[in-house]
Amino acid sequence: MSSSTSVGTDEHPAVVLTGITKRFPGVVANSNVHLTVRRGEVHALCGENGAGKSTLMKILYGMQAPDEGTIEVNGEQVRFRTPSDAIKAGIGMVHQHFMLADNLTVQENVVLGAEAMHGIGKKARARIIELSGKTGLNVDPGVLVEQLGVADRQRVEILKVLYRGAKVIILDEPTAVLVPQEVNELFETVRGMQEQGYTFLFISHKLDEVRAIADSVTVIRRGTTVGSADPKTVSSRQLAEMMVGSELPSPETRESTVTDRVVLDVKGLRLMTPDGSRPILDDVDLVVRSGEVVGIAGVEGNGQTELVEAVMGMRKAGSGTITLQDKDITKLGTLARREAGIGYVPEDRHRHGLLLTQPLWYNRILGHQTRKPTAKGVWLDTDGAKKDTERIVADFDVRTPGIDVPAAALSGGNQQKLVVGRELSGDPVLLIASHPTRGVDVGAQALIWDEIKRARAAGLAVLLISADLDELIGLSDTIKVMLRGRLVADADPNTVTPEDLGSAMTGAGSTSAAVHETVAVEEGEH
Amino acid sequence: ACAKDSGGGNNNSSAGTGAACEFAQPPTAPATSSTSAAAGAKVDASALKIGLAYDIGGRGDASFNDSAAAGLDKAIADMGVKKENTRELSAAPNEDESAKQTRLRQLASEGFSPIIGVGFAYAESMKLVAAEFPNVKFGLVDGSVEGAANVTPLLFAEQEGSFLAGVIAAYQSKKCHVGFVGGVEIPLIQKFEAGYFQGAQAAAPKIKVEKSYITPAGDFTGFQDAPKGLESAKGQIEKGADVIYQAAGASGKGIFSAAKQGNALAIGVDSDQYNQATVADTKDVIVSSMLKRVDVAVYDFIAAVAKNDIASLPKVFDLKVNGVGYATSGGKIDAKLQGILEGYKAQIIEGKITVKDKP
Amino acid sequence: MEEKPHVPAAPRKRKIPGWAVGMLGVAGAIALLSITSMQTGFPQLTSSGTTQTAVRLALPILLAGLGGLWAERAGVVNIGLEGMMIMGTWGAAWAGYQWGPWAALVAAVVFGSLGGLLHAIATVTFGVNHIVSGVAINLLGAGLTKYLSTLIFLPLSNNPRQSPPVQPFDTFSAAGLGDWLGELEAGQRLFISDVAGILRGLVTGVSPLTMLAILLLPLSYFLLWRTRFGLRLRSVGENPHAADSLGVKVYFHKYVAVIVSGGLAGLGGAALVLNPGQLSYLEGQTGGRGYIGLAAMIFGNWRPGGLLGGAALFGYADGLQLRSGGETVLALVYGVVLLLGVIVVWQLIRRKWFSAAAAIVVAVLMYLLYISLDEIPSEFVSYAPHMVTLAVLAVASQRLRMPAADGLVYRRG
Amino acid sequence: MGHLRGKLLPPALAIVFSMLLCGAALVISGANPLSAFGAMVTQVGKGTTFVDIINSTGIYYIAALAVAIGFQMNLFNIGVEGQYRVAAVVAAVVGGSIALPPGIHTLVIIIVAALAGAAWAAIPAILKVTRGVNEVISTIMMNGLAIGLSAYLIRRDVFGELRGNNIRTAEIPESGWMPGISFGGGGTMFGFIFVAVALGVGYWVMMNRTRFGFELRASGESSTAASAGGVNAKKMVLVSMLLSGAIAGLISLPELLGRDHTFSLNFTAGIGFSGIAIALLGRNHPGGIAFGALLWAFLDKSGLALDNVGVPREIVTIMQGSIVLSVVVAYEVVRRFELASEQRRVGRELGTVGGAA
Ligand SMILES: Nc1ncnc2c1ncn2[C@@H]1O[C@H](COP(=O)(O)OP(=O)(O)OP(=O)(O)O)[C@@H](O)[C@H]1O
Ligand SMILES: Nc1ncnc2c1ncn2[C@@H]1O[C@H](COP(=O)(O)OP(=O)(O)OP(=O)(O)O)[C@@H](O)[C@H]1O
Ligand SMILES: [Mg+2]
Ligand SMILES: [Mg+2]
Repeated sequence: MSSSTSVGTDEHPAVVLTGITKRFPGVVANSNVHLTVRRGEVHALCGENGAGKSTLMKILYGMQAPDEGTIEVNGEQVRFRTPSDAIKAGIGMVHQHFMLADNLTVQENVVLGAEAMHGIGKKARARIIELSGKTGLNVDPGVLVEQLGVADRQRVEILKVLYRGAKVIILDEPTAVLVPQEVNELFETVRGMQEQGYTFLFISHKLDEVRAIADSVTVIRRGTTVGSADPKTVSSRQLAEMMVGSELPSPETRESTVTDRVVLDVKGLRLMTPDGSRPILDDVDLVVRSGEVVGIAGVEGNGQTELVEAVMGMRKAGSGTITLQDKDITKLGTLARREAGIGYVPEDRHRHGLLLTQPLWYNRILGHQTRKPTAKGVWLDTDGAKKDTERIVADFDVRTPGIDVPAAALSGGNQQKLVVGRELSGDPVLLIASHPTRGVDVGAQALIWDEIKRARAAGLAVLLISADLDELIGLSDTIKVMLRGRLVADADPNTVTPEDLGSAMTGAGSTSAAVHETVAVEEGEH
Repeated sequence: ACAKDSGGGNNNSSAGTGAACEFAQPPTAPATSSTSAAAGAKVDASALKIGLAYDIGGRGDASFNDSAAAGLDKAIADMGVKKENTRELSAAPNEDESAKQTRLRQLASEGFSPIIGVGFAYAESMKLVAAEFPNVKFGLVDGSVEGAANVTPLLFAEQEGSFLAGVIAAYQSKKCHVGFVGGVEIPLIQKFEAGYFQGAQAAAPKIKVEKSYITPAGDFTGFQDAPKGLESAKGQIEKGADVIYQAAGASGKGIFSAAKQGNALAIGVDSDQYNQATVADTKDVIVSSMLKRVDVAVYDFIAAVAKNDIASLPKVFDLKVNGVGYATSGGKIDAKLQGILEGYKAQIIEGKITVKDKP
Repeated sequence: MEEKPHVPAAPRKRKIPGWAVGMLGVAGAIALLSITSMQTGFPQLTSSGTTQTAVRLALPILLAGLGGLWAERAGVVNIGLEGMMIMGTWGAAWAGYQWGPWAALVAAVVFGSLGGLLHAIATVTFGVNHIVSGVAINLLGAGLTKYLSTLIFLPLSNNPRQSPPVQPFDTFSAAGLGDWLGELEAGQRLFISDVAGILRGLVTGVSPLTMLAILLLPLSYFLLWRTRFGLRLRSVGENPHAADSLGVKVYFHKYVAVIVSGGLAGLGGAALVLNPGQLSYLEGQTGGRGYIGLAAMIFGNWRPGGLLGGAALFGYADGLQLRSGGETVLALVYGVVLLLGVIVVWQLIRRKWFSAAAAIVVAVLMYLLYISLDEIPSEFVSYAPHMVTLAVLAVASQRLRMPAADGLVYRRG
Repeated sequence: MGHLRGKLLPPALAIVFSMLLCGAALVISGANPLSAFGAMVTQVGKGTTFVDIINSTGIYYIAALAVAIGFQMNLFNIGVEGQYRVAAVVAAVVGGSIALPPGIHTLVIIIVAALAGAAWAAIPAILKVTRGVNEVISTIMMNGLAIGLSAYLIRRDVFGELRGNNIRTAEIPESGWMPGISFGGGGTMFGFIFVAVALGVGYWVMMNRTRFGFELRASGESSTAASAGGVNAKKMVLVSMLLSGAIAGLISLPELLGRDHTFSLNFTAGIGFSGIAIALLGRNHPGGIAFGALLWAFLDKSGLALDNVGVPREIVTIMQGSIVLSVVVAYEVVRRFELASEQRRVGRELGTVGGAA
């Protein structure tokens, strides 16, 4: 643990947190946390889901008041009542979940709260365009945020911080939604700014990234700082073990379980934008076999979401057929498809996966409201649902005080485990998993991977969408690259590298032998 | 060139054209007019405990509830009824039957008799409560209860009074074009409409008569929406009508102001509205009012109960007993027109003219 | 629909700016009415009298709707507009009979704001469900004013339900212009006479309150969309967490918005009290106009220009039926047939066969209705505004977009 | 125990608070609040008031259930007011024009009323599902049209007949009535009250024990999660709106079948709006709604006694408004209080030893 070493030196650390404690009903999120961040460094914060990282950062940013403890910025003790106080002290924060108003323009989102700097008109616009370059944001400031993809939204978030002239920048899991190229671009930005004297607090569950970018690492476990590490020397495995406080299971070796029994067969799937101007999905053909994991790689916004939702029946396909185990399900609704044996781990668990204010067992019923063990005919079987929820909580190591707490009370990783557990119940034949481990810590990640592999070995077909290319390569038996609504290339997971995949995804073409183009990619306006 | 509009209506030249009516030959006026109903010896009603159950609005509504209240006040003044022996309750908007029943029952069980329900809305509840209290005397304004011996209906021939209002309108119109604005299209108000149409046409067979209602049956806001009354009347004035008869409760105020703004005339309803404080600013357009003497009916009923002579009450308070009539305040009805009106009145009383009570 | 002021649209990238679309729409609507009025022979459809009526009837609805707009842009659903409007009527009458119409306006705003303040305390500070609080305020507004009237107005007016008379505003007319337009209107020439009639209605007999309301609309637009205060206020309605994370005082802005909302609704109440035909408080005089204002605001997609359209549509249809009765409303049916004809052509161009077919069927049905009836039964004529509103909603494409955090309770942390 | 306290304490606090508020208002206006409240309480034992309260509770209960079904999935059905009006007039017309054996006749009237209410609700439902029309606007508009339709149907040249100065539909023959329970001088309790109770039980079972209730609640909580879980959002809008309308159609039946036997100008309006307040007061829970309906009915009926002691009856409306508001505020205050004490408890128990759940 880094102690207060600044005494006597002429230069104060950028930030010193001392003895921070924060309690929530039923949980102590931070307990006696100490943290020192030197000026000009990139300081990484690691820890399991729910370890208290975000909470600590929210305290530093003035969004939550600590129950105990003090904050020093540049050697001066401060007390932040609101984020404005923190912003005035030169602290900026990019939140784990987007803090953007969809129905406002990029410009409005950026200048909000900082109107005093350049007004809300032309001058502000000029300043935003000037700063946009730094973040790689390439859109007109007058565009509504709802029209942006996640990567651009992330850039807008960073833009907001830059616009306010923050010197200490908190990045809470900024890379969770980015592809490697974008991550690299972000890191270049960070390094460039670091040289200009900016200080960064960086949170990520991707430990390779942490080691690549950080100058020092602090590990938090169950609300307290358990130590620090030197990113130059520590291995990811060691870091992970510090985080969970025990040894990690060793990765099992890959062995193919692919059979030749076709489970999902998509033919000629097309889908147009609501105004009918251009296709979102263009002639997609896809086959997933029993025991096979088919991974779809692609930059966000190239049609992966729509593909999944079309297969789930949440969007009406324009043309084409979808067959599940020789049964044409093109015309069926979502419920009928689920009953036919599709499990679905949605990309946004809050929007599509959970009823946040309802208890865990009630959430168990969602999607299974017509099936055993949660229903008997038109009647719900609440006892069955509760019993089966207990099973999921035990099998999937969902950390919860009980199955009667509302889903909102769980940390994100634990919510995810619950969703995965639910979707693997009832013996599905096909699992559609969209970013199944997004923002989930290493322990939970390993557990979710194990469960998917186990089910695959038992014959489950899996359609996997992930922005985490390591995950995609590690889990998939086949990888397909999606670009502008088309499946443009196949990649061999045994040989392909994330970098190759990344360039195929952006349409730059790949020279690697592991990627075969299946469709000639015309140079578009992308 | 923005100018302040002066008080009188200079901004609405009435659209339609027309000349004064060609009148039918009016009947000749009788020598003497009929006698007042409430004549006779002084009655002592000091022993009575009188309860009044008003309809929505209650005392002070400047309409028929108030008229009923005036009857009670007169009884207090003339017949020695003690103020503390009276109780007045009023209905609330949107209340159900049981509230009306409770109101009547409260009065009955506390020994009030007679009990007067003001408004036909009390008909059903009075039927029930009267049966529970056979010794209590009930009076029901604007309604009747079949087969209940202790309920006295206090009904009016609004159509007869409205007939005369129609005659007045025809004679006051410069363009032989008049209008009627009703508050809510219910049978009671349709009686006004029917009589008015018949009267106007009797006086001037070629007259044009507009009619409109502010709201249909069931939406009683038409009785209290003066702005809409104003617009409705303005529409009629725009079409060319220059005398408007209103039976629209508190919305009438708007109709008077429309008349004032549109250089038209208006005829009031129920009480002598020329003398009513709430519409004092527009009194100069009020040529007359159709009088519906709820006060007389209430007073006579109390007197009859005191004398224990209910049978003497008229079945219907009509022109003959001065239960309905017209007001001459404001001096716009000259002697000639008054003579014509008395002529029609005599014919109605004699039965030579029967006035329809449905349009 | 009536003339719209120059209200720019969202700062969204579009080829045609929003105000131009609005003007086109207005021109289209006038053209449609003009043709209808010629074909059916009812000049009342576009007469200056009808226009004036429409303005008078739309005014309270517009002000209530504007109140709703302020609150909902800050994320607070205001179903309590009716109650705040009632408070406004009482306040206007109470001050108006003593100190004249300007005092009436001030008092109406103050009383309405008190309702708004209560709503803000309940929904913002105590996190009460917005609809619960709104419903409670409607009850409280009605109860409180009745109670106060019994205490204060009864001794003066002898009527517990009505206040003493209130001094009216003087009204103003553009005399020369009005006469010239009057000549044009009387000329009965297609389109020109119609436009003249509508314009003449708009410049004749205008009260200061009407001018104030018409000013408040662009003013609200300016404040909400062109100032930093407005940006903050709207951000609170879109994503309070984001706003909070940038140091915007969420509670403060919600409070301001809801209090202003109440004040505007109160002003709507004053418009009823100061209506030339009323000039007093009368129990029940709001008659559900607060709800209609809310509907007009939703109809207008939570935007001032749209709200004006919604209020004007309602006021126009109401004015038409009140002034001219069933035949003219039937003429409107003819107008709808024409409109559907335009839609059919449009859908055919866009190759939307199904929509075109549906429009044809409806158009034929409406036409049959038009030729088979002489007059719509009076019972339905009164609800012409309701039917017109439903019809427009059913035909118009629904790209309504309410503020994303509208109605959600925000708790810090 | 804490659980129960959290549920019962707030309403109790709210009622006390509202009484204090209204008491203060009464004192200011020079009346004696004690005699006013006393008169209201003693009124319950007088005449038929007790039975009237029960009857009224049943009617409000049905109305609030109709509203609550919409609320459960964030559908704001302001149209209950219009739906029950249309249902009442249609049921009265049909009931008065057919001759059937007792029992069956009544049943037919009930079914007709439910269908009519559902049909009237179907218009905004269909507009919402096919055209995306906001149900708040469309139901407000439909309420107006409902008055127009009922006025048209009771025209003398349509189905109406004149009764003195009143106008009404043909009287339903006795075979169509629903007998009540007579308490002699104490009044007659509507037989339909039992139907209301059954509806409440059915509502509870449906919401908590059936797939449909699950889908309804899921849609209300998160339409996106529900649709990913296989709930057809459009179908749910349609079905819940129709169900809400069908129940709304029953609102006027206690009076129609048990007392009035006809639809006339004396029709009791405004119950739909009260239903909104009561559903919210009862937090959409069948038990809470029953409590709210009882309270509402008590204030309504006992409030009639205020006239006798010379207190303005408007105080009742003020009390209703302030109770609605203070109940919810009280729930919030109690919730915050319990949260704070929970936080202190956790703090004590866990001290500074970390233990994220
Ligand atoms: N507003 C809140 N109310 C109650 N509990 C909260 C709240 N915010 C966080 N918690 C709890 O505090 C704990 C720490 O949460 P925090 O968000 O800081 O974790 P984290 O380290 O950021 O996790 P992750 O890696 O999932 O982002 C969790 O158990 C969480 O459930
Ligand atoms: N008891 C609670 N009551 C209310 N809100 C809570 C509670 N617990 C957690 N939350 C909210 O839910 C969020 C989930 O907690 P946490 O931060 O641990 O996970 P996450 O950040 O959502 O997910 P992930 O780590 O997967 O990105 C918290 O940020 C907090 O806002
Ligand atoms: Mg976090
Ligand atoms: Mg988290």
